[in-house]
Amino acid sequence: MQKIPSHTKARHFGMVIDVDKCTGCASCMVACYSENNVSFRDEESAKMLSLNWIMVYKLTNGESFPDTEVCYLPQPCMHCDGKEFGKPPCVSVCPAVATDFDWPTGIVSQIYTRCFGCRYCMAACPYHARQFNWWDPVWPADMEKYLSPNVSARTRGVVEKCSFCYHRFQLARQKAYHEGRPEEIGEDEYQTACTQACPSGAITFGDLDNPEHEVYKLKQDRYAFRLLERLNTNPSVYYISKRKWVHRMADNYLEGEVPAAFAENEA
Amino acid sequence: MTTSAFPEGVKRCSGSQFILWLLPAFLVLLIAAYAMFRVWGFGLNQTNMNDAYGFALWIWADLAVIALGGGAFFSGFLAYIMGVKQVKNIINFAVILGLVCYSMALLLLGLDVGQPLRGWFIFWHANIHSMLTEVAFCLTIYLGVLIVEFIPVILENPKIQRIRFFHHLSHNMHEIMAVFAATGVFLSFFHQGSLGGVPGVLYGRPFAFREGLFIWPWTFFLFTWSAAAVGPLFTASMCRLTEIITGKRLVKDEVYQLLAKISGWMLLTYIIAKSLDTIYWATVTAPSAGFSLMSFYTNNPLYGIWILIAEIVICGFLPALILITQKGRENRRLLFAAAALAIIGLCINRWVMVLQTLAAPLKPFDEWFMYSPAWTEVVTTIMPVAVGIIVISLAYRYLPLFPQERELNP
Amino acid sequence: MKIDRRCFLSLAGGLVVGHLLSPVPWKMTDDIAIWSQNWPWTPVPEDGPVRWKETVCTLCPGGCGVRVRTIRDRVVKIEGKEDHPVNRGSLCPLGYSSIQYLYGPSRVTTPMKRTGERGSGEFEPIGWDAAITEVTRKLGELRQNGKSHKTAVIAGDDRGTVPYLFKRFLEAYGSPNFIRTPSGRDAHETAAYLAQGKSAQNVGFDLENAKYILSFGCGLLDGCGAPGYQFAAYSNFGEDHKLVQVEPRLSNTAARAEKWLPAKPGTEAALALSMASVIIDRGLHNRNFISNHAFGFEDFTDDNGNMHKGFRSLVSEYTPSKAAEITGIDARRIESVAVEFARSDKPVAICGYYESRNTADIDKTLAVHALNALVGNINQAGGMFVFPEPDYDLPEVQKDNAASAGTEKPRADLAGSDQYPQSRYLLNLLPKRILEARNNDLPVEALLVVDANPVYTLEESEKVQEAFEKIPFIVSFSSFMDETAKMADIILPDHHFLEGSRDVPAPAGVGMPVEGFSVPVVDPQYDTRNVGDTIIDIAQEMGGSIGSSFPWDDYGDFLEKALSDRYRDLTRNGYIVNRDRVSGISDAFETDSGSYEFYPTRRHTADNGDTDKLPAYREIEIPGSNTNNAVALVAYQSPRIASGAVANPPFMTKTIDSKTLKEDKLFIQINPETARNLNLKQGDEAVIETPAGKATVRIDLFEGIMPGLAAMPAGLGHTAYSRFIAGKGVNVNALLRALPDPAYGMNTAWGIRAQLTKA
Amino acid sequence: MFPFAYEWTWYLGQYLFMGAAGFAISVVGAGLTFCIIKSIIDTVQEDEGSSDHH
Repeated sequence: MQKIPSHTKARHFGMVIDVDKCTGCASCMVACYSENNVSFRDEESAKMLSLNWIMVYKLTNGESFPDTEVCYLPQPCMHCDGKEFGKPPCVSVCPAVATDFDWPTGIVSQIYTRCFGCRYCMAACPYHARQFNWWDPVWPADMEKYLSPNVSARTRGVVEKCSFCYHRFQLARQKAYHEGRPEEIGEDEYQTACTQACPSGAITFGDLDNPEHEVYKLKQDRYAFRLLERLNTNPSVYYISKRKWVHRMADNYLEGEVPAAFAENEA
Repeated sequence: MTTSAFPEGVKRCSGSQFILWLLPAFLVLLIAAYAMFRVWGFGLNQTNMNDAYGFALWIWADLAVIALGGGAFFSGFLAYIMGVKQVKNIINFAVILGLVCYSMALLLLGLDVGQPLRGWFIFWHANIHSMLTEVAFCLTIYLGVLIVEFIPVILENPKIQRIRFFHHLSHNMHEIMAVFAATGVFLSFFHQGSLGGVPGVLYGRPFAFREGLFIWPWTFFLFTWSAAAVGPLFTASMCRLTEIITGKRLVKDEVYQLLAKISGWMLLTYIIAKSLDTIYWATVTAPSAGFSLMSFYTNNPLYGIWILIAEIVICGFLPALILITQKGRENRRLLFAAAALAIIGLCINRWVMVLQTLAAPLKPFDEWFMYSPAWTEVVTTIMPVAVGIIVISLAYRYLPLFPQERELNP
Repeated sequence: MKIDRRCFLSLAGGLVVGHLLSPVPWKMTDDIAIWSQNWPWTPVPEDGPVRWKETVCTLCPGGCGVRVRTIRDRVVKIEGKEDHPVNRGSLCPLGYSSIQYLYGPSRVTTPMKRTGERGSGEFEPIGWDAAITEVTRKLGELRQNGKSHKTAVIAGDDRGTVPYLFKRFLEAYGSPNFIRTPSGRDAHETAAYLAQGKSAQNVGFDLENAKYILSFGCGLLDGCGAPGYQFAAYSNFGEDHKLVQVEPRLSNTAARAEKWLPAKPGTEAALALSMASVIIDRGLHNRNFISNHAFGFEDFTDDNGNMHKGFRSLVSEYTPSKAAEITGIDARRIESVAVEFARSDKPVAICGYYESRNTADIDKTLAVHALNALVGNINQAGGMFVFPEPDYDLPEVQKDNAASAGTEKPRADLAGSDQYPQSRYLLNLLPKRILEARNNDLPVEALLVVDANPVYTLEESEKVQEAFEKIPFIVSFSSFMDETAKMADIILPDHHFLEGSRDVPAPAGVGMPVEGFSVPVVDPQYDTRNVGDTIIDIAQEMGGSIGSSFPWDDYGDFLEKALSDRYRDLTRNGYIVNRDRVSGISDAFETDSGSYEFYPTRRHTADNGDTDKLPAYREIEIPGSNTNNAVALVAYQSPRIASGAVANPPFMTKTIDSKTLKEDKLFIQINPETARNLNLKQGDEAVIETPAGKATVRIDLFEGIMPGLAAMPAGLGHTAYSRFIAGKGVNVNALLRALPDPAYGMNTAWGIRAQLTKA
Repeated sequence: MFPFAYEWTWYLGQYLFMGAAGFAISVVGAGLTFCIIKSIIDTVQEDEGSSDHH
């Protein structure tokens, strides 16, 4: 739990996902598998045994035909800031510091070689963003050839999760360094694979604290919200939807409570 | 003349009968060993755990077994620190029970981690903010303390006593047992608590999350308190069970009654505290995250409000009230019925704090996650019972566990 | 000193304690942990210089530009190409997972010859030379016996140089039977021929520039047509863009649409005509277009003095209230959408490019095209285009007598026959013809299959399989061990698209005349050969006039000559947009009237008589009986499930949720109301039985589907490929049955009646 | 656990935690050592005190 070193530029990477725009096509999921060497098996429908760093959930408003509405909610790791900044629910519980909050980027890391598979972090994460390698990964018949050297393949018995494609950040930082502009990384230079893959432009990624970045503006949208915000996990992933029922689907409300974005209208 | 391997002045059954008695336990052990081979060999896919149930039967078993094994620390506390003489008549048994419980808990933990070969990272790369680190440290050290506490009992075997060094060693260790016991109590207090802290700190899990004192959630104290209350009852119950099986009186009723009285008051205070905690959680903590009490107890096939009533009323207040009344204690059946209820209550508590915590849906579009353990999990969870039978049988046969046995069985 | 037991034990104990106190245990523990982090069976991908290469994906007809990340000789990632005009950076899940097909257990790694029973999947490797000799010998035999016309080619596409080579081969060899697999294109091509007189051309919709997209059941965001193009258009939607989806099920497209009109299936024509009536009633149609470029809008008298009803009179019958009755859509909604559509700056109406349903409702398509004509958006930015296919400047085919005689013979699939004179390809009729033929008079005795998987994609798969079993000689050119390849006698595996060159003509439905070019980004991984090379080799080995019709060194040489002046640009940029081929409104029509024919005079009708040629709503009686527990089974497309010739790769199957597929059982979606009537609950197992087949499925209750319907995803239930693909769910095509249009022979069934009972 | 472990940082919690753990181990260790040494002494003294033990 280091504080940020003085010579590094502070960033706070995060995502804004427009739920009203997401078509549920799952390009983000597949792009992520491919980018991050996520393994697969022949049986994948039991989602609680399946490795998905980003999962696209289908939400319905529950109204009957033909007033039904459907939205899709892509959910990566939320890279929570935590109740107390720098202490996401999963980080403080990890007994072996195998997952950590990276102060210079706000990214929650996962060190596969350090993790010994106690799964306490999974119990701590309310989003099911973390997955365990129940099996040894197998890439049949030459498929090992498509693995990227930028992300290490995981072994059986460790927890893995979305890293906001941290290796891309490292590559961008290296490039910037070699080009003589250390710490100057453009918004375009570091984008996650899912953001880049989203064919409908529903995902935006960048530095939440940098006013020049798109996400900085988007997160202030009147209809922006976060998933399970009331648990005080302070996620770095924001969502936008103009639909009230989607807001209701994103957090828990007692009878009579109204999602914040709609509280004014109701009053 | 050869010295008998049995403690002085007691009768023991024949060797063949003894082996026959142990056979079923060994059979269980064998199956469990096979299950362990499967799990360590092929990985945790051999269980029914999944990403929703990263913690499952084994973690529950750990929590329950350690809490019940807590009889060792609380009896030790009573015997060596508070100087309650009567408790010394059962302390050896409590220690050995604790030893079985703790070693089995560690074994199950070793089985439960995905990369057992890296298990020691918890010490090497310790994150001291993690309740699990605290558990691991205290548990391991306390297991050491239990062994140290158990050594003199082993040394009291007549054959070993013949070796002068061991004779002196057992004597000397008895002399300073209070030091070990005090250390054990200190360690045990923390790890019983940190086991409670394990679910209590999960602020992403509103079913388990509790506010608290400094870094400790209320569950930290509740777990310690409940283990202290129910642990001795478990020791007493197991002792009574040994009596029934051996057909001998081993401990005087007054010892049982004393333990029951202390436990009864501990249980009563605990269950009052637990009720207050539940009320605060149900009315303040959980609603602040948008959950009503009933949202944790509806829309699923298992976890109804009955479980809360069972835990607090039927297995909490009821046994507590029985145990604090003299009449209740003096009726042996009632006493042990109450003890059984209290033990069940404790197990329910540990179950819900682990399993229901994970089962309850958080995202409104999630559904309840249900789980049933695989045979590998079940058999390894039964394994501590088999090991307990074997270890206690051996100890009872060869070691002077019960100072009152000779007197009670002339 | 006497070594007794005690001494020995002390020594052993001493050794143990000694070791424990030494660094040995620490070192061991550390080593063990390091070993656990470097298990030899966990791959460590080799690093190396990264090179990005660009090409075009051909796994579906979409033709998206991709950029490929390679490290040394390995392909590690595929992404959408930002500056490709079709997809502008976007890419569908199939494209992203295409690396899983480059490597992996589904590839046919070398030419194969069948050794076991047909369909058993037992093959032995056979060298390229032997394989080609075997094919030429067999084809030569047929030709010698005067049965060259009994050779057929089934191809996934009829545009581009590879289909061209096959067509050319058949022409020189002497067979009329080049058959394209059925798809939504059939209806659009027919409609373009009828209303605009454009034969065999590509109909495209300029979604990129359209502001109001009125889609009659086209799964724009569900993976139909050219998904990359449609997604790219959708991603640029602003506040002033609108998408209206007509569909009985809340598909992904419907869910993202501004308005969802859940019309009863099969009634889309009535809806479109009713909207036309509203537009005409309110005078919102494009008067300029109607007066200058339209024929048959008003009633007219033909040269023979017969009175004919015009489009205006026809649609006046389709009042919104009548359409409401037919379609189940509120009359006011019909009106408001029609008005919005007509008033929009750039409206476009589009219908059914669904690949999986293989249906071609000509009335509906004509009605939808008519809506476009009404607002005058034919060949206008943001409107509907008809593009000529790319042409190749090549020497004439040399035909000997046998070839001339063979090509003159009637087609095996009845397309172009007296019964279906205006149809080009009718693959859906072929299996039945084969099954009904006597063994000595089979319409097809040798079959070449390229870029297609008819055994899987055609309706009534079981029948298709039976028919294929009767064909004496089948050659597959598939890169993958698909269902059809599994039925083949010889497999001559093509490269994966990342390994070979190929031109990729304008994808179906794309609103621009783009031509792409895919180039190899990696060396061939296995002993495969570009299908272009293979067919040239076969032709040359056959010799004679066939050989001399193929005067090229290889496919590369052919490409260079065929694409002539476009070749350089194509190979350099990876694509060209043939803007010069876009005709304006002036030469948009090649009809006799030289106008858009609202009244398609050329339209062939079943009795070939005076039946009204105008588009109309004609109720389609789908196959199956209407019993108590009957539902109408429809197929639906999902962007997460590849339903075309190429199966869902493991990555895509991984994205499927557990309410679509669980424990290899497929879920069908039904409305809770339907479920109540049938006494079914969420997750129940049920048996669905249609006249075509029967399957066990599970029930998923979905409010967003019209009561009475049951929707099943297309693209699952494969029986070939690998264990990662086969055996997952049910192939919906196996449960469907085609219903041929009486005049065109194409399948018009939008679904099938099925009995749904609790298992 | 030890300062030479990767990414080690110093902070108060570490001192408290490791201090407590170390203390407990020390107490148990010291107690055990004391018992063993005292027993050895006892045994030796016993041997010297009575000669009938061989």
